[in-house]
Amino acid sequence: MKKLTKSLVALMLVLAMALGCVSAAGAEPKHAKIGVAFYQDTGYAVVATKAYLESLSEALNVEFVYTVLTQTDEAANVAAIQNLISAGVDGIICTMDLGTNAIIEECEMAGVYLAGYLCDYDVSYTQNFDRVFKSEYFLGTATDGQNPDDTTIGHTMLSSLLEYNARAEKPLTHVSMAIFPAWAFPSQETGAKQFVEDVAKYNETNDPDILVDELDPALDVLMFTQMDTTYFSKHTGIDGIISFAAGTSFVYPTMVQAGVDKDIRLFTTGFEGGEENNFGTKGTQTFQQNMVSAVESITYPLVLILNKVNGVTFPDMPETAERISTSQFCINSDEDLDAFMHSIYYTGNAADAMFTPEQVLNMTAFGNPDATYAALRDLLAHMTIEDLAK
Amino acid sequence: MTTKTNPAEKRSSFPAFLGRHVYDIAAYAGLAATLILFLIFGGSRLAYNAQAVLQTSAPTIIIALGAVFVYSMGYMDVSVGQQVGVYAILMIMIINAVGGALGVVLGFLAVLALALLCGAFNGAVAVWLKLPSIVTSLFLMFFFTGAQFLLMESTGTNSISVPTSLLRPADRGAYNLLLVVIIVAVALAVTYFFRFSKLGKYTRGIGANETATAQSGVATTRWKVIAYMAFGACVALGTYVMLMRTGSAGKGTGTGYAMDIMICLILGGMPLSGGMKSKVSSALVGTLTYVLLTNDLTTMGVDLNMINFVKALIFIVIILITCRRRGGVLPR
Amino acid sequence: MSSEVVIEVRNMVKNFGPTRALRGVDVKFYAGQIRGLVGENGSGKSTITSIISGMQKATSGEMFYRGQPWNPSTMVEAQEKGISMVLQEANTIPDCTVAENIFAGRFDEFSRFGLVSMKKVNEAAQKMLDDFGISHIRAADSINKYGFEDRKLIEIVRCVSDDTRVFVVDETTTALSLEGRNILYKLIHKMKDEGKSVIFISHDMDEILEQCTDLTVLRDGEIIGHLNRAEMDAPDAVQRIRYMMVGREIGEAYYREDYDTSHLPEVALELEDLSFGPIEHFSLKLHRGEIIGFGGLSGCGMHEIGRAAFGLEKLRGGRVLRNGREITNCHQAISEGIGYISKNRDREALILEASIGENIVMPSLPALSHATFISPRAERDMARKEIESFRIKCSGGRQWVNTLSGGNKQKVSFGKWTAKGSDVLIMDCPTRGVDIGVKQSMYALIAEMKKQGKAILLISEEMAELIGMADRIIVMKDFKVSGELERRPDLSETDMIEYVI
Amino acid sequence: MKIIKKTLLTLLFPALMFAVMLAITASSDKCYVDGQLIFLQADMVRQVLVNACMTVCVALAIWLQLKNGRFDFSAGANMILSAIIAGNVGLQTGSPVLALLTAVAVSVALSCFTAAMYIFGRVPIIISTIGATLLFESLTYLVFGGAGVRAFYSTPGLSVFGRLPGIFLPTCIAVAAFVIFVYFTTQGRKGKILSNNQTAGVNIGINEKRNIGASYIFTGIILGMAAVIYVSQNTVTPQAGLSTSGIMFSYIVPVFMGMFIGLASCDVVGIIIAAIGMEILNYGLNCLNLGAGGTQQIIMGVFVLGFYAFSGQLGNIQALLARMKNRRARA
Repeated sequence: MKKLTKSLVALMLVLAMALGCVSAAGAEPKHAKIGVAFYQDTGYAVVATKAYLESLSEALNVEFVYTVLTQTDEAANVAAIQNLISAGVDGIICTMDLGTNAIIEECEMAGVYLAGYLCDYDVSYTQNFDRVFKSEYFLGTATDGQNPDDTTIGHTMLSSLLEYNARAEKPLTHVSMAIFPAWAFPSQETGAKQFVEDVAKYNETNDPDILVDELDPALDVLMFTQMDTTYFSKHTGIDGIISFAAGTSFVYPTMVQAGVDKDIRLFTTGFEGGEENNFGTKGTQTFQQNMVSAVESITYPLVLILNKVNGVTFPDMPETAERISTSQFCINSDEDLDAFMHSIYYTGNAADAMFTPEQVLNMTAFGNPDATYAALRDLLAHMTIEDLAK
Repeated sequence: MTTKTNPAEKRSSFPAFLGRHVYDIAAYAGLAATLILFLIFGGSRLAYNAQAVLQTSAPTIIIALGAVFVYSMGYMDVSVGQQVGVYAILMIMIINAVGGALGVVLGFLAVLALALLCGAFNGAVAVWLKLPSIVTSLFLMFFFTGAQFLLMESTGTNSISVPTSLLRPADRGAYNLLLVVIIVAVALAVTYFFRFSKLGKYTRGIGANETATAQSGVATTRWKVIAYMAFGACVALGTYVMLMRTGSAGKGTGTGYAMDIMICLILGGMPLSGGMKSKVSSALVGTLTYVLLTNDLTTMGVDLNMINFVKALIFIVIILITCRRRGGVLPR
Repeated sequence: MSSEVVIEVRNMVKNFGPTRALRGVDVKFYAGQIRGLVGENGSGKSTITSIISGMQKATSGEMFYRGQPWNPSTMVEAQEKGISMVLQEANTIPDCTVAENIFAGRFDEFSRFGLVSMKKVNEAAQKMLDDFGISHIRAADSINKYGFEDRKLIEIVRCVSDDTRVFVVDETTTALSLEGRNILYKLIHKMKDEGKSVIFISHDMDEILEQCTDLTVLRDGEIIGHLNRAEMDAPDAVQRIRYMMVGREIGEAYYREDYDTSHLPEVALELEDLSFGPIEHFSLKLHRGEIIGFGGLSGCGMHEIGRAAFGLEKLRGGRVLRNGREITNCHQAISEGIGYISKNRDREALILEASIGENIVMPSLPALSHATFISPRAERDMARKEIESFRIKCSGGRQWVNTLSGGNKQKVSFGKWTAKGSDVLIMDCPTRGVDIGVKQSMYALIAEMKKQGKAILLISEEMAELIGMADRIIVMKDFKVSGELERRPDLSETDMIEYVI
Repeated sequence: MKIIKKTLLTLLFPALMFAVMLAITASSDKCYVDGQLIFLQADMVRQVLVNACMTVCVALAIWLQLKNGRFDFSAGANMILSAIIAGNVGLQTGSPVLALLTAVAVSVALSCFTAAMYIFGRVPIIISTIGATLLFESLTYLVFGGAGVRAFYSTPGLSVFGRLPGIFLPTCIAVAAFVIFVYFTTQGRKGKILSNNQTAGVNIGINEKRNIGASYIFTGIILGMAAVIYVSQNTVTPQAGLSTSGIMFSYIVPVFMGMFIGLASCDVVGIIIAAIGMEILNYGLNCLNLGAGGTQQIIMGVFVLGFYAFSGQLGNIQALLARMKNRRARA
């Protein structure tokens, strides 16, 4: 049912764009140069994003310069941004919220626009809202998944777990969790609480009970370092791990090292490649859930910046910049994986992208007079695995 | 280590001059090249780029200038990066605790004191325990890495900050001017002590032949400590200058400074073995070359994955020219 | 000279940059002779031998070895063909076994498929040692167990074998004590009798005259002349040879001439009941205007006394006093006006990779420094003054010390202390490896210092030097004072030798 | 008798380490799960062995150059680059053996490059190896699209050399390579001589260039083994800014301690023992949840300093003993 409605909405959108196409014909966008600052210099997301952007460059008359930010060194980030500005960019898309105060200052000085993607800008949002989000040069950000304030990942995790239990001959009854520290991903702590509550609810009405080891701050909070093997000695008897933290890099290696990857199922976020070999019913069947945000969500900051560059704006453009949740690909079955493996995220081939250059052009205010912020914003809610499956 | 200047080179014929100054020439040539590229590709935002380069290079230059004393003794310090990190964090903590200009002053003084202490440690402990100085600095590296980690854990966030308005003039012009002034001041001070006072002469002597220097009545231990402390002072100042930029610090603040400084000094033609050929200019020349290079490569739009490759090649070319040792056994 | 020519050198030229070390030398070396080579530093004697034995190549000219054209590319090649050389400076490798030292270059002879059998190596090495009659050295031991003497012998074992036809001894003896020398002398005479050719380089004139069958004198890269045994036995031989070497009349004024052993009453330096290392309860009073000489074998402890007086040794007991103040380290010593010229010039006395100027002013920097500022001009002047007064051969204060000849280097290390104006000078082998010309000027300087009322501790392995210069000679043996001799005209080396051994 | 004493001395360190960690963990309730002490579980033995193997390989590679008087900065970069290439080859061919061979081939090639740059560039070893490091690191971004290797370790068929017992093969090869080179080859012996007196060594006719070449070939072999183990245990991502030296430094402590422990026996044993000891320490720290992060770093630092200080003093003590022996001999 849900699926159906979603797909309907999406269909309507596409139609709207198609119409837009016609009306927008002829509007030649200004040339723009945009800097993209990634959170890491390699990996699927980076390759795919580059491929996607490059595919747009002609239609939108925009060229891209890339750099990479660090998660820990403000000075380095500012330097990287300054170099981008030096390269003469009109706008910058960031995937990291570190040293943002200084960065936004640079942007204001140089008259360069800043926007984010795959990043909740939580520190800026909660601590420096006026400085960052109220700056006329900060245009907003598309979060990687849910915003900390409307987290649903706990629910998602349980539903994936239950879906698995439904089809598995040996359902999981005892799981432990792993999260990143709250300062980096506040939503994960919330998600964890959510999950525990949901399980409690579930246990009231269902058998067999699912036992959840409670979060041990010393052990289960991964400081962006691999989980260590004593984890399994301390969470004895678990048959599943709910890792809100990116499991492929930080949990799975340890599982392999400790030789438990055959006996323990992993529900986690992110997708870094290689999981497909042991996903669902394949290989050791370790991975039962992966979650990623579509790289196409970069369309949001891209469009906002291009509007500014072209000196136009949406009629319904909000006063202050927003951070908006994006829906995620929640891959928790062989079919999902199959669908995912045909997406640009996995193939890195622009042809597999959700939007054609024309469609993107039609999301912009200069490419399509009827385009609205609401429509753009709504897009990001329709980048689910179901949308892919179509 | 250093090549024999044979009498031929003493006659001031031009080739001989070249032969004698090949290091400097190569180093300056490198700087010139990057500078030209900078002017070409700096394009529309030249003024902005200039100040970006200034701000990026300022901390490194200051620390590298201090490092000249240490490197001229033939030693190196791998702990700088982590020191910078910890100092930055401490400074911010103190400023936030005390608040206002007073906080800034106290913070800086506290950090300065700590830096001097580490300098003394680096210099003295190595002598007392008869350790190669690299070991003490390895220890400090491990130690400060840990300290930085624990400090940040205690804050429960990955980045703590103070308003930059506390640390520097809000007006860009004034800020940049301040940077220039600081750099010039430090450069002059270091040049003075390195060229025209006992400190520099002794450190170079220690680098060239410690025994002989000691037997010429130099209390080597004491001067080692002093040299390291001078370095420490520069590290503290450099940290402050770095803070002026972002006003914030975290787990990774300062990462890579130790290596950057080594690379910069090498690019500037500083012999890692120390000795009489050490010179202050290598800090300035090297750092500017390095920073300009990075800036050039971005402005030229060199592919992200290629940048490091290009840098590496340039580095190798320069060292092959500047650090080549003719004749004798292979240099260790 | 009927016996066959082993090596012939024709019109050999060797240039280092602009300096011409050899200017077309022609010389023949015959079988069954011990040929002495003498000449001032830089006269080219070592250059010839090092070219013959493959250490370096000639710029031009040709060599013939047993009739065949000869130009070896490495010392090893030369050694395999039967030409070996031992050098002055230690050439053994620490932390390795004796056997490894002996066969270092030749492991491949004991290996199959690149895998070496140390057992074989050790056996072979031990056999060689035994053949030399130095069985007390065990092949499998670490060389660190053996002293300087034994190491030299090991070096000799390394390069001399039955099929050695030419044996070059380049200033090796300066490093050897008497027993060491005797072993070497026995060896070279044995080789001479076996009809081999020995080339013997030394600064010690007496040694040359005693050991050599023939003598060749060089000066400024040219052969000045040859002397046969008869000429060498002539009464005026020494004067004649010196004349040939220096190219001018040295005159009698070589050592000090006066026999006035008086000195000023003030004690300049007092060693009070020193105990350190193997030395027990050593005491000494050195007065202003006094030269006290220390003699003995290199391992007798006299060098240690010098170091202790300069505050370089850790004392178990007793104290070093200067102007009533105790000296505990060398910085204090220097500030109290004590200067020390180390026996180990290149490693301790001088910074080779630094300019002459930088070396000379180093001890005086505190004096030159006013409110941390040291005026470059002041430095330059001080350096120039010393360079001129010592007539150091150089292009100027900015020339690097490692480009100077031994003699000039030593002048620089003297200059350090005269510039500093030290009143007490501890000289450890000040004329080691220094040629006659320079020696003479240094002796004059020392005598002058005495007149100026400076106090001098002269430690030397050359008895003649001590007899020639010191007011009082203290002879040491096995870290104990074995005898004391007052300065007097008829004092001879034989008087001294009995205390030495 | 002597043998027994030596063995005891050698085994002292890990035994001590074990005892200490046992005491500490036993006294901390963090380390008990439903009543039993996790420090004393089969997992511990496995972890210690697996990690020790990795450590031994890297440590030997570093030590092989260090004992020849050269500190090779590029070892880490070499290992990472070899690991990435070998890993991808392994993934494409599906053969761990082929991966191992590739690792060795690549790493030997890289080592030879470093050596060549040093020999023909005549640049001081530290500087030239830093150059090599920068180059190798930059290459990690250019090979295989800068994606590094991810799925290798997680493919059971491929990662045999990262687990027990497979891991023993590369480790033994590495140790064998080291022992053969250092103790049995002519070049190894010559290397010892060069390291103790370079000039004299060359004067008596050792071909320094050939010697360095040989030593680097063997270093390459050992690093190749390290690389294949590394890629069989971790995802390998491209590195930059000399970060590989960090990876290398994390294995360097056993080198220092190995030198010291080795005094009782020989350096290889020393390093192996030291590695095991260190891993026992690490495992203990993990049990206390101090595995990653600040405390562990600081403890590491103290170890480096402590051991060096101690061995420094030890040098003096030995010298003293030697002097006394000599005097007795003279008397």
